[in-house]
Amino acid sequence: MLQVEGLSKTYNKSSRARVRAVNNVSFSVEKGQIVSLIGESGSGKSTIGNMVLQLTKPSSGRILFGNQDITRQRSRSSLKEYYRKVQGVFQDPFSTFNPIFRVDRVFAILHREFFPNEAAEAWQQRVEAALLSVGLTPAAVCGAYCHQLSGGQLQRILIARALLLEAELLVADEIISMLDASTRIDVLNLLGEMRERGLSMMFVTHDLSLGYYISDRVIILYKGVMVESGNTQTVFSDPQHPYSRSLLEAVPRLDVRWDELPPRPASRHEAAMFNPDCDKGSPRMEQIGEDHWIAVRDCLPGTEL
Amino acid sequence: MKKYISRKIFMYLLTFFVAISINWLIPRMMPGDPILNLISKLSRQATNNARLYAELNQKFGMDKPLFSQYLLYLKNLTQGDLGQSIIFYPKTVAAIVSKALPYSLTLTIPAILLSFLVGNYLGALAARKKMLDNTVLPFWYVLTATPYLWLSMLLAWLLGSKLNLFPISGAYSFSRLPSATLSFVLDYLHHWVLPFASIFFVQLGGWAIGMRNLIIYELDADYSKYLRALGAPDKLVRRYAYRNARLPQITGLAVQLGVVVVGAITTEVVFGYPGIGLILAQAILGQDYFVVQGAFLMVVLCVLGANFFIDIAYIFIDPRVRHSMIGD
Amino acid sequence: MQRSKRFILLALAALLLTLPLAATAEKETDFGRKDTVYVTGGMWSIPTSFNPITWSVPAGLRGLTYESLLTYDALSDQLKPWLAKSAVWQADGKTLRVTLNPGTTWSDGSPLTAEDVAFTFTYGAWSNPFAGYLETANVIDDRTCDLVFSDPAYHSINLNLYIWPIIPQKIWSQIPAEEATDFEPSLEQSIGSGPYVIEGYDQDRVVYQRDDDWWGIKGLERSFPAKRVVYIKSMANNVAMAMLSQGRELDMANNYVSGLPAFTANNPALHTYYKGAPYNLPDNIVFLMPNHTKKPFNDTAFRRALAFAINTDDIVEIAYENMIVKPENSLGLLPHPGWAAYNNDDIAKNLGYSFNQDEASRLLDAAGYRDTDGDGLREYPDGSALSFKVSVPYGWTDWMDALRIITDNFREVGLDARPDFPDEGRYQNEMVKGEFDMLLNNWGAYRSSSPFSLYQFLFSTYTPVGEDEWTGNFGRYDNETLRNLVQEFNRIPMDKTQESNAIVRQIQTVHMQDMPYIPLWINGMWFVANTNTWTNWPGEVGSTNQNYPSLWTDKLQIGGLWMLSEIKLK
Amino acid sequence: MRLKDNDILHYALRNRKLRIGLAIIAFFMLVMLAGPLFARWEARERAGLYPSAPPNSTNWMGTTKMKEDIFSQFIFGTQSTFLIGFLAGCIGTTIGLSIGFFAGYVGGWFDELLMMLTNILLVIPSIALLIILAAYLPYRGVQIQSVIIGCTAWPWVARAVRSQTLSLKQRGFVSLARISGVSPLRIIFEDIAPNMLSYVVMVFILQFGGAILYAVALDFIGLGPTRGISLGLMMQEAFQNNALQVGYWWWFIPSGLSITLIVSGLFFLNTGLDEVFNPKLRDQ
Repeated sequence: MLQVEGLSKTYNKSSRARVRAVNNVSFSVEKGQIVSLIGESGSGKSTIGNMVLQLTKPSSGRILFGNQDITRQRSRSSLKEYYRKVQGVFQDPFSTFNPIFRVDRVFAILHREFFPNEAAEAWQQRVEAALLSVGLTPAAVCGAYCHQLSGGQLQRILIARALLLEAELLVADEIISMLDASTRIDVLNLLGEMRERGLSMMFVTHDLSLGYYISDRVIILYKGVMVESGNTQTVFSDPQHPYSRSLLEAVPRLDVRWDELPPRPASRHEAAMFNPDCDKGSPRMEQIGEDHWIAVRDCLPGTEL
Repeated sequence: MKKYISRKIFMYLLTFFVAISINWLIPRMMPGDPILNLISKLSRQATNNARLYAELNQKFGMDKPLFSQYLLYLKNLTQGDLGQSIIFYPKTVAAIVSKALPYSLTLTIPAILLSFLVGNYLGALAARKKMLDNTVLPFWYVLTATPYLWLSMLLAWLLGSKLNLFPISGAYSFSRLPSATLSFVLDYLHHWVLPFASIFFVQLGGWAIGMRNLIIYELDADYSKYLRALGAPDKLVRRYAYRNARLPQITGLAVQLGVVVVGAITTEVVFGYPGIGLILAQAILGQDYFVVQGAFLMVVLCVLGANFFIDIAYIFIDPRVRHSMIGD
Repeated sequence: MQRSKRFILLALAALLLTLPLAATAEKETDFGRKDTVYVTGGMWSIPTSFNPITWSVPAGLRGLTYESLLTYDALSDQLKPWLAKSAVWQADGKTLRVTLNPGTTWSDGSPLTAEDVAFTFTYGAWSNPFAGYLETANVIDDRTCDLVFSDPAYHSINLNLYIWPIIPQKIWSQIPAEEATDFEPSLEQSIGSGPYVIEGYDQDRVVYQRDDDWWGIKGLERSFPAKRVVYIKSMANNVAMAMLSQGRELDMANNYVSGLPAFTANNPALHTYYKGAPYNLPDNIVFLMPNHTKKPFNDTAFRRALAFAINTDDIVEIAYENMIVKPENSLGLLPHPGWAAYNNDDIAKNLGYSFNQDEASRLLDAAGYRDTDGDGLREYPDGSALSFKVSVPYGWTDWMDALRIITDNFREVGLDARPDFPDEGRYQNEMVKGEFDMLLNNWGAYRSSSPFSLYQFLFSTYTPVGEDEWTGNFGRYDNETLRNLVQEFNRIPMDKTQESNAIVRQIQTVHMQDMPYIPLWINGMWFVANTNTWTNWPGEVGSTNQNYPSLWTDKLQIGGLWMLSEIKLK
Repeated sequence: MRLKDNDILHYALRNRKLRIGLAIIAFFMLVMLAGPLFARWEARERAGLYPSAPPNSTNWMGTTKMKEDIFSQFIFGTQSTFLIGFLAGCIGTTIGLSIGFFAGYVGGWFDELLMMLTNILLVIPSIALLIILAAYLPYRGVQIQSVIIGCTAWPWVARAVRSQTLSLKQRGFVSLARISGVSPLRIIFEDIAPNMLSYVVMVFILQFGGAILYAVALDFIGLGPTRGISLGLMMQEAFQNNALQVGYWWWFIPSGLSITLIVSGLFFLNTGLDEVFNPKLRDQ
């Protein structure tokens, strides 16, 4: 349902420090699928999320939703149409709510913007149902200010908001990173339930284990470039790209002592990364297994790797 | 970086161009007729005025179509020709402005820079000592709130007329003509004290208050807390806070330096100090658009110059600015 | 970092301080206090051009550096010799024979001859006052020159004999006449014949230095005690006052100083012409000028009513703190010996006016200006609303105060009058173009050798609206008889006072009956001196210096020069 | 993050600077509102028995050279001066806020354009505008003066508001509003503006005080109102009539002192509010 093709974002405020936040990224999200974008901070994963949500304009590339290139249509009505189907939840729940209003204002805005014809009472009932379905007591949250609620409650409210719109795709940007451990699992489980209902999800995270836990497919990003993507199981069990490998190895393992880790053989790709004779431009993706892709660089013919 | 600077330069040039165009337009939007004013200055004899009017109209280029007047203005501007004054006819604007400019600059630049340095120092001091803060801060508020000219007049009256300590008019004694001698410089400085003081004191308060607030903010910033938690001496923490607090102050300084030319208009009037402000005050009341235009040009140049300088300087002083050029 | 910043600052300050020095001379100057007389009040702008034949000359230039043929004693009404020993009308009534004093020289030592006189009055600059009147100038010999007039306008010519400066032919003959007013002579080119030469100048001053080789020391048996005269540009009122009271760098001021009566009372060193009220000699008359092209000012009854409504005593006592004389009658003449022969009190008594608001109301009622809608303000006879404004340039504080009194007076008789304080430029524009309601003006109503100057100012011209009026009939009062009378007045020789007065009586009768312009008050010749260094300033009593105390432009020739030569070191 | 309402009140009441500022402003408000009940004459009415009289039982603050009652002038002058500050403050703040918001929120070339406009207005001194207006207007009143000051004083506000908007724009609730389909105008006024309320209040107070001082300078160089009275005009008239030199202190002192007090009162108020809103600045 969502196809991202050759998406790039360059911030060029200064010619010397021209930053390519996102470089030629392509992937797709199918209906009912959870796709995780995984990478360290600065890898461009949030920028991709923002571009999908049309909060940031891409420098080049296309974002197709239902076969329509949404980067080309920016009229208010088409935007609204898009937001009916694609919604987001952000990292910091406390800043996502305007501190001077009550939290249920977010529902009132939805009512005003998307369902102006619905009667207030009917709407209220739908809001309460949605809140209940994300595990919140309507009475406890309605009328409260955001500083009076917990982060978990706030994120649930935002999920309930997406439910009310009957969104098809949810862009979840680090939504549990600021929650404490006990609420994290609740929110994660809630997301799982959402998938059961047919909601697709783009899950943006720096947390490998989360990505592993929740997603069907993963995309690993490094400095704005996709380095490896594929089926979650495949990628996690057999990471091919040197960056993915180091990322996975950096996760402490409970079963093996640090110094007992087996030495990692250098891969062909790793060698290519550091060889000056190899292409410094954006790598191309090469399929190396069933639903398993990896970024490779082209080297000059005869280069010794 | 090069692109950043060239883009800045482009924006500044554009602003300058628009500003001087508006500057040109302003007199032309006036209903009256400056040549009439000039004639009434030059002659009260009716006999020759019609002829004179035609002559002067031609001389000032008023008989040409508006657009070619504008082109002429731009062309003359590139040659440093700002036209001819009306109330000081036949002096050229360039001659008047260049004669007055040094007086304004020597008065206001030291006053602004010194009040900036001293104000920042006092502000930083106040931020450190609660007692000082509570006693001196209200005084600064009052100082900043005092109208320049009222303070000037009180100073002139008290120190000039009553105590006879300082002269109250002119840039140097009426018993002198300028000469490159020590006694002249001393005389010049003696006249400089009162007008300088009246600008210095009023500005001092503003800088001090600003610095105090900024430092208090900075001292509460995370990096300060972290430094303190690391056991860094207070002195070091304050020094870092001071460095950061200085930056917004410098921006303010750029703006102040920009209005340096006319900033002291009231002070110059009160003390009869022969700078641009005094000329401008006369030109405004005498509707001498050409002199007003010339004086404004100086303001435009100063504001833009100072801002540009600070913009560029920031790249070197403040790593955050360098960084912010990158982020969106 | 801190240290380098401080260093930069100090260097910057030092650099800046040297800036004003860069453009100036090497030699050290510090005028001795006892050598110098410091004056202010005459110079209102920065010194522009030291060109004596434009009208915006730096004060003192005409008089101190460039001399006129004669001088006029404005106190005793006598023409006195200066460059010329005499200027006598010949029997044909068209030829004026000018005889120069012996030994007249320019400041470079070369002789000033009749050639220079002839050149001055035939030079084609537009500012030449005799252009249009003068036929030829015949040089008889080195000392004698005949000015032959095609149209002997005696009174005008007389005025200019003591005002207009003689210029050196050798400098000005090189300047094309049409460029004459733009010519900015350098100090080397500023060759005058007067007792002082220009030593230097800056934005706020001109310094004149005594020429110890001046021809007049022998030729006029006159000398000037002060080695230097420093003209200081008019400064803020309070500064002038403080400097006057200190007397350190200011000896005399020719400006209006508010609060002077209270101030002189506490400062024995301060000297005014009269010890008490009115402190100052009368110098010029301020007129209220209605615009005759507008309703209701085209109605004579209305104008006369206005004249009765104004309390001129309040203007003198409150706005001017009794610093000026009260007018003797309503003719609008200066109490001045030169004009005394024309002070026809009987006309003033029979036709003139005095402050009487009942009379004003009666006149207005009679003319049909009544309050018909009961709002306390009068309407036009047809019932439409009547309101007008009276203009004075913003910043002329004494005039603004006076105007407030006048408009209050108008309101007291039920007229909706508002004071209007436009900027000077707009005031002038409206005045010259005739676009005002009413305004106050005194341009040509100054002390002179004949009231012709006054009537020329008020009544000699008529310009319809749409053209610019420069002389003084700004209200466009159209009365051809009066215009002809003024011209006739001008053509009667100066000494035939009786014949002149017959014409002046006719002028005054029309003036009082028609009241085109209403004389209001008589401005003083503002004069305050400090006696700490220089004494024997002109004064009513105890002074041998009986001269008109003014150093305004073109007033040195009517007394200022004489005054400067007769002050004494304490 | 957010302080509870009663917190703010608590700190507001305990803040000494705020209390001083409020007391001064309240005093002048009282003068302004209750004063006319005691003012027996118009500002320009020649009401006194003597010109330049020191304070006495008839003219409580003495008279001017024109026999005007200084007490009445003080009352009505304070009114005008507040009016100038208030109107100019409102106009300057409104324009500055709008331009700052839009430049900051919309960004891009729109931002560049607005900031260029702002810079040009910073560069062209407001006296230039005054000259034009002075020539066109039949007279200059207090209101016109404040409109002019307001129309030329906004660039500072615009600059400051723009940078504040830029930082608020990054906040999550703006993104949320955007993906809720809220229009930019609504976002600016409903989401961004209320979050800057305390800031706006302080900007307004500073503009208020700045306008008063600016008006005084304009009065002084002869570009003041040609009609009506203000504290600045009183000061200028006292100055032109040598009140201080001659010793008419009752004419010279009240106007300047009142302006100083009013403006410093506003400054106190501003700092006090700053401390209440920003816990970092608090004394405690």
